[in-house]
Amino acid sequence: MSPELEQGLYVFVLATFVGFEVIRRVSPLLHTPLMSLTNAISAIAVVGSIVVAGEQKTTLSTVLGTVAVACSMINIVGGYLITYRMLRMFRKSDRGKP
Amino acid sequence: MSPELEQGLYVFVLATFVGFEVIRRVSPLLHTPLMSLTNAISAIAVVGSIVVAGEQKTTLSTVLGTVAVACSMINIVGGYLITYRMLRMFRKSDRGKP
Amino acid sequence: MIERAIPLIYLGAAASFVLALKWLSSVPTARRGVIVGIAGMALAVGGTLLRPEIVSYKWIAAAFVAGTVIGVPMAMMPMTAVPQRTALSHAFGALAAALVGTAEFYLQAPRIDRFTMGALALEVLLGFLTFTASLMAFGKLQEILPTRPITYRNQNVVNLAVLGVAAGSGAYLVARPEAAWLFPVLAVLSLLFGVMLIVPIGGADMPTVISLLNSYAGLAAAAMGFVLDNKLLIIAGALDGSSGLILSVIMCRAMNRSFTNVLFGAFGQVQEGAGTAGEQRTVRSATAGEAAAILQAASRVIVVPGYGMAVAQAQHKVRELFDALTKAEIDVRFAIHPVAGRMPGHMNVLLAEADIPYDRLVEMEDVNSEFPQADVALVLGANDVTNPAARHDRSSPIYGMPILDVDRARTVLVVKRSMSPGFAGIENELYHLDRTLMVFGDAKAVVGNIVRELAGGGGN
Amino acid sequence: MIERAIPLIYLGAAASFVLALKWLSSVPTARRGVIVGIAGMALAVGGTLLRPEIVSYKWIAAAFVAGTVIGVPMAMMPMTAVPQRTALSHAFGALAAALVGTAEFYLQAPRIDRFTMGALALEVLLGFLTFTASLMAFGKLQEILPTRPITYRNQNVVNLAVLGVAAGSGAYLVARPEAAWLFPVLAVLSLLFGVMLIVPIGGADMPTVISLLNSYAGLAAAAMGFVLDNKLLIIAGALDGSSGLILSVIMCRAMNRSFTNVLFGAFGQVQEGAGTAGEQRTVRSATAGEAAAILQAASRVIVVPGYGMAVAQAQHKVRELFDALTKAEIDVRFAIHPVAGRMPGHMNVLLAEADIPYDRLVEMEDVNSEFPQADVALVLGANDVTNPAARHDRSSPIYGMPILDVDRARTVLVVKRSMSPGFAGIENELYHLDRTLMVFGDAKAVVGNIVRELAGGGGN
Amino acid sequence: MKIAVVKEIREGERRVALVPESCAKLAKAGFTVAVEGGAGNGAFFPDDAFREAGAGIGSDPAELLSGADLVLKVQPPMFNRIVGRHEAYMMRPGAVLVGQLVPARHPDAVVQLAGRGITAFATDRIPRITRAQPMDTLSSMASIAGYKAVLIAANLLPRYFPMLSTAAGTILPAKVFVIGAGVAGLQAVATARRLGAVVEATDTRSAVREQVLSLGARFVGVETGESAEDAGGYARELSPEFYRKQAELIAGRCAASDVVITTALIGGVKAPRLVTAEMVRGMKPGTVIVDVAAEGGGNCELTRPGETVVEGGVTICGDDNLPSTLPWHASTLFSRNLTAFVLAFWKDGRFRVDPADEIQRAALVTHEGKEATG
Amino acid sequence: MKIAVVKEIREGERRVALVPESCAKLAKAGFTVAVEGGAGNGAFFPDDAFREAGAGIGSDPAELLSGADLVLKVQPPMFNRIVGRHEAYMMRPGAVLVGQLVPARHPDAVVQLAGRGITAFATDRIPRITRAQPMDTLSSMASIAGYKAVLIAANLLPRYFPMLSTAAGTILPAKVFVIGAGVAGLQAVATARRLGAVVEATDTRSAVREQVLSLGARFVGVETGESAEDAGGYARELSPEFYRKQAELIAGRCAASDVVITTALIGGVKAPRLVTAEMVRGMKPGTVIVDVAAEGGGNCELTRPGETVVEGGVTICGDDNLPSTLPWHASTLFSRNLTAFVLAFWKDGRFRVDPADEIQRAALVTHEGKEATG
Ligand SMILES: NC(=O)c1ccc[n+]([C@@H]2O[C@H](COP(=O)([O-])OP(=O)(O)OC[C@H]3O[C@@H](n4cnc5c(N)ncnc54)[C@H](OP(=O)(O)O)[C@@H]3O)[C@@H](O)[C@H]2O)c1
Ligand SMILES: NC(=O)c1ccc[n+]([C@@H]2O[C@H](COP(=O)([O-])OP(=O)(O)OC[C@H]3O[C@@H](n4cnc5c(N)ncnc54)[C@H](OP(=O)(O)O)[C@@H]3O)[C@@H](O)[C@H]2O)c1
Ligand SMILES: NC(=O)c1ccc[n+]([C@@H]2O[C@H](COP(=O)([O-])OP(=O)(O)OC[C@H]3O[C@@H](n4cnc5c(N)ncnc54)[C@H](O)[C@@H]3O)[C@@H](O)[C@H]2O)c1
Ligand SMILES: NC(=O)c1ccc[n+]([C@@H]2O[C@H](COP(=O)([O-])OP(=O)(O)OC[C@H]3O[C@@H](n4cnc5c(N)ncnc54)[C@H](O)[C@@H]3O)[C@@H](O)[C@H]2O)c1
Repeated sequence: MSPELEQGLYVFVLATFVGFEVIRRVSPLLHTPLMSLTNAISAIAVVGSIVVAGEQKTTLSTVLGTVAVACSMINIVGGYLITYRMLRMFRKSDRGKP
Repeated sequence: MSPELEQGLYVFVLATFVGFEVIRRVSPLLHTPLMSLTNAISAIAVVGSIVVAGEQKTTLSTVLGTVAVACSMINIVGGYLITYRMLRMFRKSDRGKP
Repeated sequence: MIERAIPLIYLGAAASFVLALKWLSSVPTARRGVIVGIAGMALAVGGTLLRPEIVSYKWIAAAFVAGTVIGVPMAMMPMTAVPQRTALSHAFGALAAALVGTAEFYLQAPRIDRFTMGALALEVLLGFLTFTASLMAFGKLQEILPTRPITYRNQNVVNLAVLGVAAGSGAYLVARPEAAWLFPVLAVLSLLFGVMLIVPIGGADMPTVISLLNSYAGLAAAAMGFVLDNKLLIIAGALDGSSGLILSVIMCRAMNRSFTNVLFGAFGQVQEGAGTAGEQRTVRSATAGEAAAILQAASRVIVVPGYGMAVAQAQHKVRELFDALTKAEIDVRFAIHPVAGRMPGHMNVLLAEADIPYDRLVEMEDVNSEFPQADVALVLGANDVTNPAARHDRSSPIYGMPILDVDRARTVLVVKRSMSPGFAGIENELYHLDRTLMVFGDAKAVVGNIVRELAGGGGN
Repeated sequence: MIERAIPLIYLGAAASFVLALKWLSSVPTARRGVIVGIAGMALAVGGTLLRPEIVSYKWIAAAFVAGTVIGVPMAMMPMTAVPQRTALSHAFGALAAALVGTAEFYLQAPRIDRFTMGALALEVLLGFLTFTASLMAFGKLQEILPTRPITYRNQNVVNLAVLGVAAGSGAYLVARPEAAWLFPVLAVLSLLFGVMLIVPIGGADMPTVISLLNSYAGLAAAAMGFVLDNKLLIIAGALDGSSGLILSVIMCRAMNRSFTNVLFGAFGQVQEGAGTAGEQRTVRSATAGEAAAILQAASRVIVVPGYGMAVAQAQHKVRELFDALTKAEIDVRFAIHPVAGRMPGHMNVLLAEADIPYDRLVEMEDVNSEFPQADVALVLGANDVTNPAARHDRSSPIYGMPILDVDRARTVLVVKRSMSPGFAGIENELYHLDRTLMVFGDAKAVVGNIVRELAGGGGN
Repeated sequence: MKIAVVKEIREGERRVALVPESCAKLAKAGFTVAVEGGAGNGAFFPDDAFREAGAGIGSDPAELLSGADLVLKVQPPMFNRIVGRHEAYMMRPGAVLVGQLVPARHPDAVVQLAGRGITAFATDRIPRITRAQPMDTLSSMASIAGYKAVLIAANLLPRYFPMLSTAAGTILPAKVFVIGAGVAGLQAVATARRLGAVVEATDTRSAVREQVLSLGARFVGVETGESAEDAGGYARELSPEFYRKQAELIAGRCAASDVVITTALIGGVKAPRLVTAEMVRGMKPGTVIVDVAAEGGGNCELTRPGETVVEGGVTICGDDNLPSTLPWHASTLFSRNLTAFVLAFWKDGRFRVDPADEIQRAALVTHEGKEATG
Repeated sequence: MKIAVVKEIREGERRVALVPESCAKLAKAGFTVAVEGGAGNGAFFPDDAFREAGAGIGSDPAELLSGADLVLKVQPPMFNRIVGRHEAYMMRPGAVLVGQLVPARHPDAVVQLAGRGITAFATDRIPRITRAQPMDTLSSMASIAGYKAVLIAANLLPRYFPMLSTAAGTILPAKVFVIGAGVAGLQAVATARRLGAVVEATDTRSAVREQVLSLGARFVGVETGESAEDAGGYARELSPEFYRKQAELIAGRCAASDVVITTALIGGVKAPRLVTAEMVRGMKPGTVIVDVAAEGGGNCELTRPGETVVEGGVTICGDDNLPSTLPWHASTLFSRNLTAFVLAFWKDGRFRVDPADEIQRAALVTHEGKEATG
């Protein structure tokens, strides 16, 4: 077993646990914003995309990388913005009560 | 930053999170058994102790290692046994109720 | 020099993501969660930009601008379109992962070790299938595509075959990375499988499916992390993978659907999904948890007690519910139908026992004009007295009886044990309305659960 | 060959520990938690034994036997001695970590890199201090040592100085590992600091302190993990460190003590700990959470309602409490004193309104013989009718009135808003008994909180 | 169309068939309403209130009745001693009469009405269907009877109803046993529970069990394979074997109770004998029986309808007109029931007699000189 | 020591001073108890029950009284028409009498008792301290009076008490107004609430506000700087200004209420006039007033103690012996109170008269031929 794999697996297993534990008891009220947030987080592929786009090793990789960065960016911007908007709504409807 | 440290830190931070999350909402009823269990888990030093005792590099290290193994063992055996006994009590008192 | 800090920056980003999820899962800290999530992403992006491998920022900058220009308006879609938007946004995220995988493959192959190749194949498979599946989900939600499940004979065999071939290509590539011609096969089959996965799933299940696809996208990112030996990617991906999974499980439970049914929906639904589904009279059911969430989000609630509340002796629990909602500054009133229960004043006796203040009871004539303004009508074991057939169905034995117009409220929650009829022995069309959610169970138990959810569900 | 599986075995062990903690934190899964914990430890030990570095098993086997021989009888100590036992067991665990650190130092120094040396210094510091601190805690709990806090002027300055010098030695060693003579200094000062840390903390705080020491021991193990580059150690140590910490925070909260007060107890308590504490008439107060925990652990509860319950109109909340406890199969009865309240039958009116079954009410004559068997007497806004002065204080205006002998229950929980007297205007010595805990607040609010804790505290 | 309401002449009757609130409603619908002066006094509705509601006040019942197209009454028509004529004969042939006639108990009145050619509706025969509930006088009156039965019992009982812990010792709650848990019985159960008594109820119909539990009381019953319900939802007669078992049960419960409330009726009319003199002898001195079924002959052998008697320390209240003891609300509800009935068939300025209608068919007692067959 | 209990001779009095349960207790303590035959009949305690409890049954009250060292009574001694002698004169000098004598209302009896050299204790004068509660007949009787007052009101009211939603429309809950919230008033509040009424109460003492709220009812009061309480916890008289403001308040509340229950007393004895004839005229027809203070003269101007009258549609019940209408429990509680009093001072086979004791000093009315000064 390569050390890379070993390290990776540790981190993966632990992070999976954290994910489970953290979400396990979430209020149903927050399902939708949570989905948007995890959506935004899944755009972490941007890290890989930037490297591929920036390395400029081959044209193919640069093009693919650039497209990937753009795609990730849509995801990031959109995901966070919408989450934020949703949460703001919560507030408003709270205040609007009689 | 050495990669060892980096890897270690990742694992450490994640595991800390997991610990927090898992214990955060524990029922007060289980405080004592939990304490015993974490006590037992802290005997994980046995891993290091065994290696030191088994390598037999110097007399000092072997002696220290052996003592350490014995100490850890006390901790392990005692910790798990008592936790188990405690939980059995829960059961009994449950059944004993009118 | 500065790049030595990158691991620390990544560590910070990873911790931020964990905190973001943690905080977002309870109402009072949710906003903080978003902010720390943004910070984490900023750290991740910033850290990456510092990396020495990057030789030119030109394309990156261009891509940033393009992404933002498309992303912002997408986030401004109306709130009702959130599921669609999420699906679309997913498609982009997954595509990014798949493209990076592709680029890496052509950069490294055939000098690629087995471990890396395995992770890479997984990344590409998950990335592409999530891409098309998300697009399909978007289409169904936006009603560009037909929302009803499309099924055909042996669908499951075909689907499994496609997936099998795709996986097989991946496996072969691991063994012999030089067979580069297999890579496009893998990619295309993955794209195809994504489409086929969604075709047989109905529009109503899409939110759950999206959450699941989220999980897949996360796993793709984690796989990418293994390829690039990047812990941040692994953590964020794993977080996403697990939280997406558990979230879809929770959502299924809240919708009273079995998770496997949705997860393997493509294969499981073939039999039942076929044919008339959609034309049939459907009933939507909800759990106590979902009911609690709906009540929590309301400003005006009208409770309609009936004989079932009496049978369940749920009055004290109803009192607790009243207390909990009132404390949350939600306006709660009780509408008592003249013939609810089995004797004149049956409901009054019970509500008085539970000490519901008299001024919270409203007469039928007065309350009927208020239902359209009510966010929720909570029907507790009442049936005949809420049956709209009394208004229009001349053949119904209760035709002409004045009823409580609960069907005019924005959402109707009906608590009863089953679909059985009430005293008059007739079906109630109320239960088939779009705005109606059935919460099945004994009224005392259900209301008790709702109260518990309201108390604990706040998150802390 | 087999040793290639060791990382996987370790991974399994780490996962087992996480699951163990997770499962142990809720009652229904707790046993499973212990079992998986044992399995994890078996994996860890087994995996380690497979390691190729190990050349001889002789000493290891001997140590195993020795440890088991000592460990088993220790685990058979009576349940009341659990805190002591835990403290002692800790001492051993911490000692092991410290000894391994010492061995490693002498094996590697001075060819030891800075990072390793830092981790090693931390390991040794934490290990030794936890060792002596645990021994001290054991002594205090077992009452071998005086349990009351021992304080002196400038204690905090002295303690900080010792810690400072120890840390300084460690730091110097990191910079110049060849200064091996500093190592014993570090060890001795750590041992010393452990003693000094506990001296000023009172016996009552020991359980919290033990939990905190647990956390330190965990951190020592994690530090060892950094030294040996062993992820399993890091994970288990970090788990232990964080869960021990949060557990002590929770325990503090349940005891209504500030955490910092205990954590920095050594320094903070100097001022107040001194002097007459103990001779004064003290009052112990508890939070609703603690009250809930006490009730949850009980089998028989007798509730004594009084005028305060009526003033607070808490009867419906009391009903909820009754329901919750009954559901947990706890036997709940109500003892109504003949003159409780302000009119004959005042309590009956309210309990009937809340529909408490008549057969749960017990008369004074019958209930008084049952208090000694009751785990908890829960006094809700009653005062005069529970005042033991009526039994023995001839000068008291209520002398001779028959009272409810709540003071004979194992634990007495008194819910009222303040220390003010009741109708008769006299002090109640009940509130100063050792077995009495005051839960201050409006009866309705307090009972409501207890109910909430009972519902949410179950863990899931 | 003219409506007439006269003062009720049955002794002790304090109700009035229409209250001002309903007069106003009917007047608005297009009726002309005339009320006999003082008709509302017993129920605390003064003549002025009727005037304000748009009703005319007449002084001569004969004149009022003869001039009316529609007569509303509480009690069946009877011989008016003051005027010296039978009410049925004061009405004009072809007129419509609506009231709680209970034809099975008043066959004479039915004969008179048929003979006089009057179209008479008995509200007590309105079917117990959901749609007809607003017209259902039996339900509204039975509810009052059940409520009052408990109040009367509580007043006659030499003990407290609720449990009370006092300085002078604990007072145990009264035990109340309700026989027959129809509308009256259920209301009695509810009222006794409100007052803090321990309540048990029994009935022959199986659906009642759940209804009794739904009020938080205990149900005691005889296990039976027989269906105790007829098509109309009323109780029907059962086998002797059943009655024997039931008698045992009732004797036992009665002996243990402080208050017994009996409300059992068969077919809505006839009161079965359920509590025998023997059983009464087995009861504790001080026990109170309120026989709500007194008007139907009484469920207790010792009941004397209309009287309260004490037999061996047991007080037996046989009040045969309990609703009349709550005259204000009884009149109000009765009046609303009649108004609902009248307005339901009031079309194009006319009250339509329509024997094809489910409700009218059931309620029709006499029509065009003949007794209706139902 | 011999205890005698005779049949109460006040008209309508159904209580008995000792019940069998207490006889047994006293007999066990060493007393010899004799009871007049039939004394318990009104409260449903047959002679046999007394016999079983170890009491002797006598037939001649004169004989019983003259032979007793300790006489227990409910009502103050009065002239026995059948025997033709005053009860006080049938007792032997030096004997002890314990009962609810209410000396302020029965000065004649006090004179007779003093003249006859009898040591008399009035249980109504026992201080309201915690320790004395088991002997406190005022509390136990007032509690019954409050409970019964509401039941009587509910029975007289032509309306329902609770709110009910029925097919014939909604019935609004009755509004009950309680004046004076001592023991009787609070029990009335509780009972009316149980029956589902909307309840308001007023009182002059400030502590009462919280007590009324503690029963879930509403308190209405006059804001006042004056202390309304005397040293004994009883209400004292207040300034004319206060009474003017209070009258306004009461008039308003009465006009809006369906039931008014008055229980106000000053010094535990005198009933202030709080509801005037004028106010009664302002009330709705059908309203019911139950004047629990009737025995003290009544809080309502139109109250006729001992009678129920109707004035302008308002029914005013002036029953002056409400506890007697619940004879079984009233006797039981009364008897337990007396027994507690007797046993508290029963030492070494003797009932000790000890004017130094706080309770005895307060309760002592006559001793050694003199009126006690308290
Ligand atoms: N008020 C009167 O005086 C009177 C007298 C006689 C008859 N009625 C008639 O009774 C009816 C009253 O209408 P309603 O709406 O109150 O009652 P309903 O129409 O009889 O419906 C009651 C519903 O409650 C549900 N239920 C029963 N037990 C339950 C439990 N433990 N938990 C949750 N749900 C439970 C039943 O459904 P599930 O079985 O699926 O749970 C049933 O559909 C009218 O038709 C009326 O005409 C009234
Ligand atoms: N039963 C009768 O007929 C009658 C009649 C008159 C007098 N009494 C007398 O009343 C007394 C009755 O004894 P008891 O034990 O019932 O009452 P108590 O001795 O008067 O004590 C009541 C206690 O309740 C607390 N309290 C008040 N409001 C509260 C709230 N909202 N939440 C929580 N606690 C509250 C008060 O303490 P805090 O202020 O600290 O909260 C007070 O100490 C006896 O002395 C009896 O003699 C009885
Ligand atoms: N649909 C509606 O809207 C509506 C309204 C009111 C009543 N109802 C129904 O009408 C029916 C009759 O009700 P009611 O109150 O007029 O009944 P009722 O007055 O005719 O009889 C009273 C009760 O006595 C019981 N009884 C008869 N013989 C008995 C015996 N030997 N022992 C014990 N109990 C005996 C009956 O079962 C009944 O419950 C019921 O089914 C009731 O639910 C329906
Ligand atoms: N310590 C004990 O054990 C105990 C037991 C019972 C009663 N008590 C106390 O004894 C006292 C007297 O109680 P009671 O029931 O015998 O009172 P009571 O019968 O003498 O008077 C009834 C009520 O009428 C009120 N009142 C007088 N004048 C009024 C006016 N003008 N307007 C309105 N209300 C007026 C009084 O304040 C009192 O509350 C109270 O303080 C009570 O709490 C104490």
